[in-house]
Amino acid sequence: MAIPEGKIVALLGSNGAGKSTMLKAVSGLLPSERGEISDGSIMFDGKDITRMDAAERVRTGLSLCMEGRHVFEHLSVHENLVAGAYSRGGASTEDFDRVYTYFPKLGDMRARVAGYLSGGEQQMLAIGRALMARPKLLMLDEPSLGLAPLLVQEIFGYIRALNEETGLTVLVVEQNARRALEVAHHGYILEQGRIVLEGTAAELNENPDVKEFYLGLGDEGRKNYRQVKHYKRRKRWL
Amino acid sequence: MPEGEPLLEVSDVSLRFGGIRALSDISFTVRQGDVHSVIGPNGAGKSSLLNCISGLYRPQEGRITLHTAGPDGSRREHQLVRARPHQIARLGVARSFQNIELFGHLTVLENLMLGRHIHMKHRLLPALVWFGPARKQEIAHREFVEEVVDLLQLQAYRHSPVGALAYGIQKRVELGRALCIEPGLLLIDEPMAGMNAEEKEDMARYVLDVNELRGVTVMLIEHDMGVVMDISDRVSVLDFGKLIGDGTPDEVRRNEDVVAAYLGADA
Amino acid sequence: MNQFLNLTIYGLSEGAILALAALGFVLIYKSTSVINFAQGEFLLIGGYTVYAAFVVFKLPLVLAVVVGLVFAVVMGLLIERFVLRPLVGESAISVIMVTIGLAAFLRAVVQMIFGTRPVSQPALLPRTPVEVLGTTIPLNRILVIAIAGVVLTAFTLFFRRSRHGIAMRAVADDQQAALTMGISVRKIFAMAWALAAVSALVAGVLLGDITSVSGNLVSFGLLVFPVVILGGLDSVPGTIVGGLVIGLTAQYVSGYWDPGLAQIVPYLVLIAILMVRPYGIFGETRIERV
Amino acid sequence: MAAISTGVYFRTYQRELALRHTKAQYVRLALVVVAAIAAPYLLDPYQLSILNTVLIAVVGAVGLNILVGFTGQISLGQGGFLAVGAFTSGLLTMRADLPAPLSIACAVVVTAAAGALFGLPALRLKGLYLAIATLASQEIIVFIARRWSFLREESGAPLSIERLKVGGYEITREYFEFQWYWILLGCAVVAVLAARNLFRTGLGRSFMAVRDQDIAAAAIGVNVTRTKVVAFAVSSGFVGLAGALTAHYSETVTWESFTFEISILYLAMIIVGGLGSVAGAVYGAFFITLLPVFLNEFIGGLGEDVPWLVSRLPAIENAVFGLVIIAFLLIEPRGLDRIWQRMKDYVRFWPFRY
Amino acid sequence: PGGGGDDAADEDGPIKVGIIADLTGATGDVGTPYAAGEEAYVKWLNENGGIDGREIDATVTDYAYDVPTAERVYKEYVNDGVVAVMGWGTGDSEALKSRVSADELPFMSASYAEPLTDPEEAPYNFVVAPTYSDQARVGLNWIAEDGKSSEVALFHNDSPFGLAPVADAQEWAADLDLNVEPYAMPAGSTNYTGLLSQAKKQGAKYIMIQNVSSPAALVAKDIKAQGLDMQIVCLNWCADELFIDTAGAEAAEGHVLVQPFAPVSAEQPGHDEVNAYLEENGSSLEEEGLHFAQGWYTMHAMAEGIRAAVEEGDLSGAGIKEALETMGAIDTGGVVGAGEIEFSADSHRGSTGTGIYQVEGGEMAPVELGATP
Ligand SMILES: Nc1ncnc2c1ncn2[C@@H]1O[C@H](COP(=O)(O)OP(=O)(O)OP(=O)(O)O)[C@@H](O)[C@H]1O
Ligand SMILES: Nc1ncnc2c1ncn2[C@@H]1O[C@H](COP(=O)(O)OP(=O)(O)OP(=O)(O)O)[C@@H](O)[C@H]1O
Ligand SMILES: CC(C)C[C@H](N)C(=O)O
Ligand SMILES: [Mg+2]
Ligand SMILES: [Mg+2]
Repeated sequence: MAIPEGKIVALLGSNGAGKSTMLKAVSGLLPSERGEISDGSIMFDGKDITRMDAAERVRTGLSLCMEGRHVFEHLSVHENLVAGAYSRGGASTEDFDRVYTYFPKLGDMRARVAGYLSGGEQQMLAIGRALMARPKLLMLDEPSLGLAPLLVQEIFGYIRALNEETGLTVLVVEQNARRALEVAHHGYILEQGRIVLEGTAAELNENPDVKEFYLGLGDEGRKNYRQVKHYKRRKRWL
Repeated sequence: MPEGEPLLEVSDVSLRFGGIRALSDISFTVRQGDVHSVIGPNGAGKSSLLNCISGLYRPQEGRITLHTAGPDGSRREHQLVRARPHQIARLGVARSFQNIELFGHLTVLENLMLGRHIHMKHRLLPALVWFGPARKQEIAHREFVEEVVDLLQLQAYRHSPVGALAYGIQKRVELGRALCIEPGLLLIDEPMAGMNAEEKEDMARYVLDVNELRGVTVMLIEHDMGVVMDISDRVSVLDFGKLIGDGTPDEVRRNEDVVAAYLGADA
Repeated sequence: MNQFLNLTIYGLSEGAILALAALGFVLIYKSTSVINFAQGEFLLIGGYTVYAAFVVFKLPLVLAVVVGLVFAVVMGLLIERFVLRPLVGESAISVIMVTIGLAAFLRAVVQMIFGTRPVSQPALLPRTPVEVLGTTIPLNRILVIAIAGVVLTAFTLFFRRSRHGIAMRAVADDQQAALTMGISVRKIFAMAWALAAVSALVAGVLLGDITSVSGNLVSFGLLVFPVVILGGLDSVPGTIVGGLVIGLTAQYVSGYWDPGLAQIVPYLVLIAILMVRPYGIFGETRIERV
Repeated sequence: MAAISTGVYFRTYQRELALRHTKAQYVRLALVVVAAIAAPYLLDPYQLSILNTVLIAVVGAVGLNILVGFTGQISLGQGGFLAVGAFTSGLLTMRADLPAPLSIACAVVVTAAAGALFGLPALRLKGLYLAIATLASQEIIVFIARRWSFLREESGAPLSIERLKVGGYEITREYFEFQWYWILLGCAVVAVLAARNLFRTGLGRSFMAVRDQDIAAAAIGVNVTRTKVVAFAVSSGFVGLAGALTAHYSETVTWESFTFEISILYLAMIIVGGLGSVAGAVYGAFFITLLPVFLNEFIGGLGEDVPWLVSRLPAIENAVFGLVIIAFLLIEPRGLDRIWQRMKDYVRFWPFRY
Repeated sequence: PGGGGDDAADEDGPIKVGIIADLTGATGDVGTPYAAGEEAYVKWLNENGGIDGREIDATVTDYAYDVPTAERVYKEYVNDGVVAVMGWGTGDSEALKSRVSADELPFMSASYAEPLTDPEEAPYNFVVAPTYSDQARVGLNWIAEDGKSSEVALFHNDSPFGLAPVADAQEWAADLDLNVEPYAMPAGSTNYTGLLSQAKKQGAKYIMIQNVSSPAALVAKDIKAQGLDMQIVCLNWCADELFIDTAGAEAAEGHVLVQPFAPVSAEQPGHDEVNAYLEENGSSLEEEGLHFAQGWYTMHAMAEGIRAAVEEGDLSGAGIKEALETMGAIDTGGVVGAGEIEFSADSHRGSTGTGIYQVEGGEMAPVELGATP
């Protein structure tokens, strides 16, 4: 799989497909879970980073915003952001301001301890923190998890804007396929650890399987959840 | 209790954390047999509200009243505000959590059996001896648990430690554990977060089945408006700890405050 | 009054050393969530390295202390690299056990090399009796308070002022997330262990000087527990307050009441405080949100 | 044997809830039983005496594991509770003339009560804060035992206890270890079975629920307060039994046998054996009790002719003890129980590894 | 299976003796030279023809001052068929007391607690030196004579060892019109200012110490540092060169040491043998200290008992006991007590004489030798 510079790439797949594992492999987190890459290599910016350790990868410009928030619970919102800029040796006020303008809510809560924020607030913080590293490639693992619809819209707006304004490359893993494919240029679909489908966002949007399983669209448009009477019609590309 | 009767009454509940007002003067009623959704922007106080109902937070003001039917069919009232969480669970209020709080080292079966905790007797001596009452009880409750396993299609995972299961499966186990309580009122906090459309359909189906077949009243927090609007009988909307809307899905969808604060233009 | 002053200065000097010993413990806990049961042994090793450099190898005192510091850093790094790092991500209690094994090992190594007799080391700090407000006190007790004070302040400032302080706390909260911030968990761990060994070395040398360089230095290790719990496991200022409280109460109880009781009084104080403040005086409340 | 590798099926819940399912499990059980019966006939009295201490440790370790491994409440107060059991049983036998079995039973109850009492801080304290509070209870109990002259003979010597009599059956000097072996084996087996049973039932599960997630436990109806206190009591009951057995077996009780080091050793047993596993506690009790004995045997015999080495052997032994513990946890942080599971899996799936 | 070992080994094989020693534990500082002395004596004896041509086979096992370990080691010795056991601490000697008599194994430990001298109570325990109580009595006599004050503070180790002489000392003091107040010295203390200030309040000019050297030295340092007018009277285990070394000659100056075993500086004839042996092995008694000689002569006493038993033709525990009780005085060349050790069937108090020394210029200068209460 390849992520072209300056583009937004979406990675879709059902629960347990291995999406998060994929991102962890790219950002070098597997050793910390006693996992390892058994085969293959990862190239970034023309360099082979397969053997590089996680901290170094961040310094070369890879930043991951992990699934499940992972904010530093005992640090305040502000300190979380400071930690986010650690790899750059410190942050300027400009960086903070940028995050606080994207997420005004965080601005109001600078001094609060992150562990007590609501789920969605933590999610905002996690994304803001990842931005503090000023990455070249930002990887987001389910950024919309637990966010209100309005906010999801906004976040994807920012992603788009960041991408257009600063040329930031983004790899986003999402369950909210509709939103993801709206902003992405390109998409991959992962099932049981394999890439089973890829294409431009537009192609994927038209694929009938994607429509049914990821976009929740039946043949005759969007289905009503109340009407679904059966569990699982097992799929699919395997 | 007959359909449509008030089951849970929340009146004038306020909750503060230091200077932060998480909930202010919330009042609404959940009726028997409904799927009652709570929506609102992040940090609006939805989870805090559930925590108040299940006794994990203690609101500074207000009352939360639960109605149950006694053995002879008479109505009973219970105040939940001063009750401890386990006492509330014993009244048949079960819940799942936003961030999945399963017993990570235990297997799926053990997690579900723990859902049966309030229906079991826990005496030390028989437990140490095992043969006799303890074993009989285990087997009896195991039968109930197997029904839940079937309903939620967890057969394949019975003996897997839940900590290692995929996120979606864990969500299902958590729902299962709550069902094992045989609740009258089921509180679920974002059960579909992190799922794709297909999995959401399944989850919606489970919730509806529980509600329709078993007559369990459900209180649901969810950010996917498609799901909420489709399956709810009633929707309450919170923003900044205040109730800004309460009604049927259609009424709520038309409420301008709600659209501005939460839904956004295209929902 | 005389007696009170006397007890107070002894209590303070001991409290100051306790605070130093506890500081190392807290640094390790703060960043790696490891409970280091070998903290007393770190003191022991600190005391004996400087003894070896100063008395056995006859280096000038300043040089001996430098050698000791280098040795402490190296030991801290080695322990982190070969004992703790392989256990990153394992349950805290397995790691606790490892430090217990480490304690047995370190203590035995010191016995192997230096035997079980106390060794004699000339006074490092002058013991001249000085007259303070009508009571006689050896000068070294006062110097100990000063030295420990300087070292403690230096450490506190380091953690307040530098971003490493935040990085350490971040690592303690969530190692994976810290990695994604480009914080090298290994380096933070290594730093914590090395600094802990250094503060223990200072404590061990001071303690060895006011008592004697002997196996007894480890018994201070156990007292570190009430100190850190009292102050709050993860608080640097907490160690100072905890150290002084324990040092002083033990001294007053043994001076005014029953010296035998002085041994368990730290624990009684501890329980009393925990009942009011379950996370110690300055400890961070563990966040339990659902 | 093909059936084993394809899986195990149960037709009734009852069968599934049994402790053993496969033929291999029954074979292993039979081997253990044979070994246990043969041991006293094969071992000399000294070896048997070590085995006896191991059996007492098994009871204590199983008890501690109930609290630490299964309920997640770290305790550094094991030594104190052993002391409570030992002194209670000793005093009741010697001063109140109760028959030994009765005083042992009382010791179990008294220690359970003491455990519940000293466990009260657990309602407010968590994790290490609790651990250190239990360390405090250890220090306080030992302090009382040391200071209270009632717990000593009039001469000031440690309390001595008469040789065990159970009804008409009396331990004889000649067959001391042999007879004790059967008694202790019985106690250990009962303790192990009782603990395993406990964790097949709802009560035991509620302990584990409190360990894994106490808020969720409360939300499903577990009374967390009560559960913690009960866990402390049950665990201490086992520990009290171990203490009482120590008293009668060594025929003397002194606080010097119940110091902080003992607490640490017991903690080592359950960690090295495997937290939250009854079998693990048993393995750990064997391992930690036997390790110094073997080290003494092997290292003690080394370097007879190198005087420098000889004088340092005891220190070397201690160093090796520390190293072995470290090495162990580096290789398998989850303990012997885990190693054993992995060995079984390896054999079961052989020759298809992975 | 069976309890106890078969006592008499074959007729001319080595005679087994077990030594329970503290080499790495809380009292390892004095336990190490003591055990080395015992072991050295056995070597020396074997080199010099053994007992009636038979060697003594002595095993030393470290028990780190831990009672349960002592019990285990003891059982191992019983199983190996030793004929006698050399012990160490008060706690373990008392814990093993009834077992020892049931197994009929003579037991000599380095604990000189008074109850162990009573054959009714402890028929197989033999105490070679004046008891802790006797040492305290001698010390009190000296204090009474010195007469600077009638208040005495007794600082003692907080264990059975430390407590051993307390009650007897108080009783004895009453007869001398002295008042003894006991104070427990908590293990691992890093100063004894608290105790000293209590002693000061009591008005004590004398601090009697029943503990090992390091804490005693700490007391000396504290006294000096605070310029207190107090005199230490150390009993046996802290009355040694180590006390002077650790405290420093200056701080130790003038304090009194009640020591039943003659220090090297006292140059007793008994020292020659020991010194000769040590010098052959590249060391000296000067280096090893008086506890080495203490171990040596304790072992010597046991060996003499064994020798007598062999001569009587009954090399069993009971035989050795019998021999020790009836053989008369054992000569120690002036090293132990008043020079001789003697037991009888109704007293296992081996000697009563003890030396009193005073620290002068970093040396133990004799004040009185062979003092008895
Ligand atoms: N540390 C680990 N040890 C063992 N198995 C793991 C580990 N991490 C992940 N797995 C397994 O690898 C598979 C892929 O998991 P992954 O988290 O990548 O899924 P995902 O596609 O991100 O799913 P979701 O949408 O639920 O986040 C799952 O079956 C999971 O159980
Ligand atoms: N224990 C607590 N201590 C302090 N503040 C808290 C605590 N619990 C919640 N809050 C605060 O109360 C507010 C409401 O939080 P709550 O979790 O109820 O939001 P929510 O509606 O569930 O949001 P989301 O949709 O993001 O989960 C938030 O601002 C949160 O920071
Ligand atoms: C050195 C001493 C503390 C040991 C001593 N033999 C005792 O009686 O215990
Ligand atoms: Mg994922
Ligand atoms: Mg929420």
